[in-house]
Amino acid sequence: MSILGGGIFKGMAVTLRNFVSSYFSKERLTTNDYSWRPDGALPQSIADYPKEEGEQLRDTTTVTNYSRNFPMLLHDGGEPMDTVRCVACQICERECPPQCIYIEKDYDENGKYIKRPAIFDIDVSVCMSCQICVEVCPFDAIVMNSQFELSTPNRFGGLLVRRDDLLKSNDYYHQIHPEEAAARDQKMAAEKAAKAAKKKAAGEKAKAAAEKKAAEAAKAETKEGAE
Amino acid sequence: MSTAAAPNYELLQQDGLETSLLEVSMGPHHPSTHGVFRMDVKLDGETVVDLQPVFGYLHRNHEKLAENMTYLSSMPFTDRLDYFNSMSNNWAYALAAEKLIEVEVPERAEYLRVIMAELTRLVNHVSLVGFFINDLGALGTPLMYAFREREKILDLFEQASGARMMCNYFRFGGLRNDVPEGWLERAGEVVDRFPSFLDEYEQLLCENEIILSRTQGVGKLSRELAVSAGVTGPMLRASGVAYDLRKVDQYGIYDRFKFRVPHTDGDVGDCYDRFMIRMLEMRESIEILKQALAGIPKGEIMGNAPRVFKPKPAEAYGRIEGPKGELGFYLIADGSPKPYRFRVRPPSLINLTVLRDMCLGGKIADAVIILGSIDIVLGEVDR
Amino acid sequence: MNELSHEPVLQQFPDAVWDEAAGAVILPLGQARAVAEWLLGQGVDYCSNVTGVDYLEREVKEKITNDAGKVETITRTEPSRIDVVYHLYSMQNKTGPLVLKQRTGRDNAEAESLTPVWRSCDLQEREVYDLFGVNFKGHPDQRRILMWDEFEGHPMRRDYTEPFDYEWEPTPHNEILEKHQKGKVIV
Amino acid sequence: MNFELLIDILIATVPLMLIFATLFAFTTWLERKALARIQNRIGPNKVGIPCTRISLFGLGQPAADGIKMLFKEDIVPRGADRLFHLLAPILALIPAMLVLCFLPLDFPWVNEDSVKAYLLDGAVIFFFAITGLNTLAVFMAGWASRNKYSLLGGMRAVAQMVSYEIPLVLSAVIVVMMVGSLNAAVIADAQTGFNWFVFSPWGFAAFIIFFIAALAETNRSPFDLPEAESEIIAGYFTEYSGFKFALFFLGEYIAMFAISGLAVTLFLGGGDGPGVTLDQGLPTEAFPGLAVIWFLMKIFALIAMMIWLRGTLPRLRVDQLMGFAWKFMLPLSILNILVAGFAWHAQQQDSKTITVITWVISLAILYGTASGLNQLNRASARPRKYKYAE
Repeated sequence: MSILGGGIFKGMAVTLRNFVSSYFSKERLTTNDYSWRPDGALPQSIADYPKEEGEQLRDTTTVTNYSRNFPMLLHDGGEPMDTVRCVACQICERECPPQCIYIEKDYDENGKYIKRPAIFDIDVSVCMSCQICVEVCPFDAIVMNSQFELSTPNRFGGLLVRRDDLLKSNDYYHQIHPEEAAARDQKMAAEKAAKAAKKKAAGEKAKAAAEKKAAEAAKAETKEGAE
Repeated sequence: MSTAAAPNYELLQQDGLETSLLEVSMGPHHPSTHGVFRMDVKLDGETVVDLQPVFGYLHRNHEKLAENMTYLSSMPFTDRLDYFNSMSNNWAYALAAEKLIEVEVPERAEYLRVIMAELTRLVNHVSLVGFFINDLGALGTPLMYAFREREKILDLFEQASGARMMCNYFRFGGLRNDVPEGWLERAGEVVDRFPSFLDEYEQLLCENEIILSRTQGVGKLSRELAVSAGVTGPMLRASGVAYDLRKVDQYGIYDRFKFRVPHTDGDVGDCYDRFMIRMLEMRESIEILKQALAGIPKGEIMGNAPRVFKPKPAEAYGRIEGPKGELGFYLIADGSPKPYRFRVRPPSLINLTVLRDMCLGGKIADAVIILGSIDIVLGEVDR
Repeated sequence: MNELSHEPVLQQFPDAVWDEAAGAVILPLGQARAVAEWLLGQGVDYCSNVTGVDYLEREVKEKITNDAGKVETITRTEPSRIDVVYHLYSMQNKTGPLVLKQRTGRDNAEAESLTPVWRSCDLQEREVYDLFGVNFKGHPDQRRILMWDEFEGHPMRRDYTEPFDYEWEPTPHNEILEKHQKGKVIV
Repeated sequence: MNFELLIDILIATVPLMLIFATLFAFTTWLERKALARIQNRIGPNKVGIPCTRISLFGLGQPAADGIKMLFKEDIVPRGADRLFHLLAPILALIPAMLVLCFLPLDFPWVNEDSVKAYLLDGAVIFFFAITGLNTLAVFMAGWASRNKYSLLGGMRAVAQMVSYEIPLVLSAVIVVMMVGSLNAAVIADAQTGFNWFVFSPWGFAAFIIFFIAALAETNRSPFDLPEAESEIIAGYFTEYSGFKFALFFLGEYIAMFAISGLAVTLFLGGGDGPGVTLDQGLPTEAFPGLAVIWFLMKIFALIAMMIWLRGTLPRLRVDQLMGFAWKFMLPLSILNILVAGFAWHAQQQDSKTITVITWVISLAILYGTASGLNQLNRASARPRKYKYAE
């Protein structure tokens, strides 16, 4: 037979142990382990988040290497719209699960399609940070930003992020997601090389074909001449 | 409603004293309905004489949405069904879609899927037990301990997928990305520390006289009714049927792991059994996790499935043993990039079929803990 | 898991049709309940999933081999219909699945309720009734489940169009409503 | 008008109200902090001295809460009975405040020969009579709110408080029997020199019963059914907000102090403690106010115990709660009176052997009865074994 109220005393022993050791052992407190973070610790700016405001918190504070909050458009440096990678193919617009992306293609004054977006808007209030747009983009033009200060006092329109605000340089991307950015660059370079090789091969092939053709023509000519 | 007959409570008139039943609408804003669930309860004093569950406050017609978008685009929405277990929801959907497009999943991805699903089970069960004891009135102490442990696992999810709850991590034919360096070791640490926490939890809860007398004999569910009502998951095993899809279907690579399925004799099937079965299942999950973490190979994590695809017209029903029960996805493809029909078989909703049968005749406090022991998430009930 | 063969069903009920493409047994009208009860007797004790599928009238192009042995493409019109799909398993034998379909027209859609056989159909058939508008004969408690009672239409039907602003309603509190009617409050 | 009497009364009562109101604020902080630590959280740690960055372990939190409560909108439901809705929190506070006068607190600044309520012959009875009013306030709140949850809470409160009043009083009877007086000061003085009543088997049992019944009387966990959050939202004060809610809160804590104070008076030796000695049959302090300090510290020990229990235990169900009162506490407390009576007569013999034998026998009887009653009431509740399928 167990002691009268033994279960209750056991439970009270557990809570007493927790009470006392919460002062001594960091293990017990709810959030304590930040060793997995890139910087190995929780920045004070995040710990005191609403109290401390700071630019460095707004932009570059990354939570993990895969953290994703809101998409951004990449450009390769210099004047953003000259080097923007997006060609306005609208794949992400179609694939976006909550349908929060609006894209219009850009045309020059002759009505000719130039490969860049004229309008590229993303609605913050609808976006659910799922990263599908990043995965379906064939041009590595859209990636996830980890910026989280997206709230605005402006209800109407303030939550619609415009193209120029979405544009971020590749350097910035390297800053917030170093590993992912490096991998992506590598992949792009490989693709580019493969493309170049293919182009070269195609060029050589074309050249060879042309030479062959020329040779044939010459042959025919000589033939004709001979006749 | 069908089988359980409500006692015939007419307006009672005795010696000029006129009394009537007290009708209370518990929910949709009530601290312990686990979301926007509503129970229309008729009370005779404190005794429940009738109870009607009312659904639909969180209905967003997920199925219709999914019919209007591509297969891949539905993946993030499955996270939002049962927002505690986004990883296993992903898996169920991926399993159904992989039947349509027939791709091979690489070995490493299969192992990671098992690891993620079992971590999810730990998250779900540990917080369910916390919520359950909270429903019993324990002012959140077990819940806080549960959330402390859950936090560690959510940290792992965040490192792997970039998000804590809406992980969106599984893809058809594999996973979205490999886990970062050192992740497996950290997961191992969390898994190794978990049993000591469970010991403490058991010491705190399992012998407590108040918990014993509050939960034992409350909300009995017979084996026959449980099977007929399609109750699945820990609730079914608490009613005495050792039916676990990990053993029955052996989807993924569950045939490689050695684990046991805790169940009862089926003679009681009350709230205490449902609570204890979950406690025991966590230990088995830890066993699976240890084996999986030890045996995980290196390699690719993504098969050669295309991101956007058009499966041939076919039907597929994929189901997994989710933490709450059998989670099934029924897909009909018609050759277009969008599913023709997308159906979720929500365990939470179907387990609620027996809510009324279990609650009748109990006290109002019993109704609350019975609902807690069913373990529902309204995102999944209403979809 | 072992397969649950559909052959015995076809043998027992010759009117049932096996649909190879969908992998489902299409039940003859009016026999669904009998089939279900027979299956329950055979140990198929667990009905996992119940749902509806709506097919609009559509033109199907089919390649068939004609008598002369040539492949020919013909166009035929497939009538509109609603399928009520049941996924059955056996818990005691650990076999499954067996897919049953009840086929019904879209207008006055009606099917037999299997709730008396398997309780798990209860809420799911209510859901099919709510979202597809299929009437279940013999269902003990057929009400809307996810949509509200006053809702009109069945949103999961493929030709359902959302009304413009069905969610708009003035706030029910009397004073505010009065002010609203006097034009003092912009709702 | 007798101004001297008026001033005496003010001197005796105003500090009492101030001290306990301050202690209330401190206790809310203590409770939040302790519960947080039990739950492995940190608890309030931001609010300290205004306009500075000094946080003082969050000691400013009660003040911040109080200010917030004051400025919150006071909402009365349309169907509610406005008068009784207003009266209920006041009625909850007044009796709790009133009974503080009956605690034998010898403040050094009070005149030796001025009015002292606790010297009343019958202070203990008066105490129980006035705390009984609390039931009325709670039911008034539940009824006047016109809310079904409030009504359920009120009903639960009435049933619970009336039931637990009986074991509460019956366990106090033992002390009254031993001392032969209902005068709070006499009871406290009788225990000076570590002759606390809790240091005997029957006294200990009575103390445990008293403490459990006190938990139920003050609606503390695990008997917080009238305000069971997971079942009936907030019970009788579901419809209260702002300052009325704060009054309820204050009343509840003051009632906690009062009932703990009575427990200290009856069982834990009142103001007795190291430094308080017996001099010619009267307690003498090493320095003025020491007894008061001991008294308050004992109250806090009991309150800490209540917090600890609150952090550990889930709540009972309504029928179990009533069963516990009528089938366990009541028989046990009646038996305890008999045991105490016999033991008292046995101890009159003034023989060590007889005393030891009495102690052992009464311990055995009490523990055996408690276990037997426990077995009778909850025979089937025990941990179970589970099976595993491969």
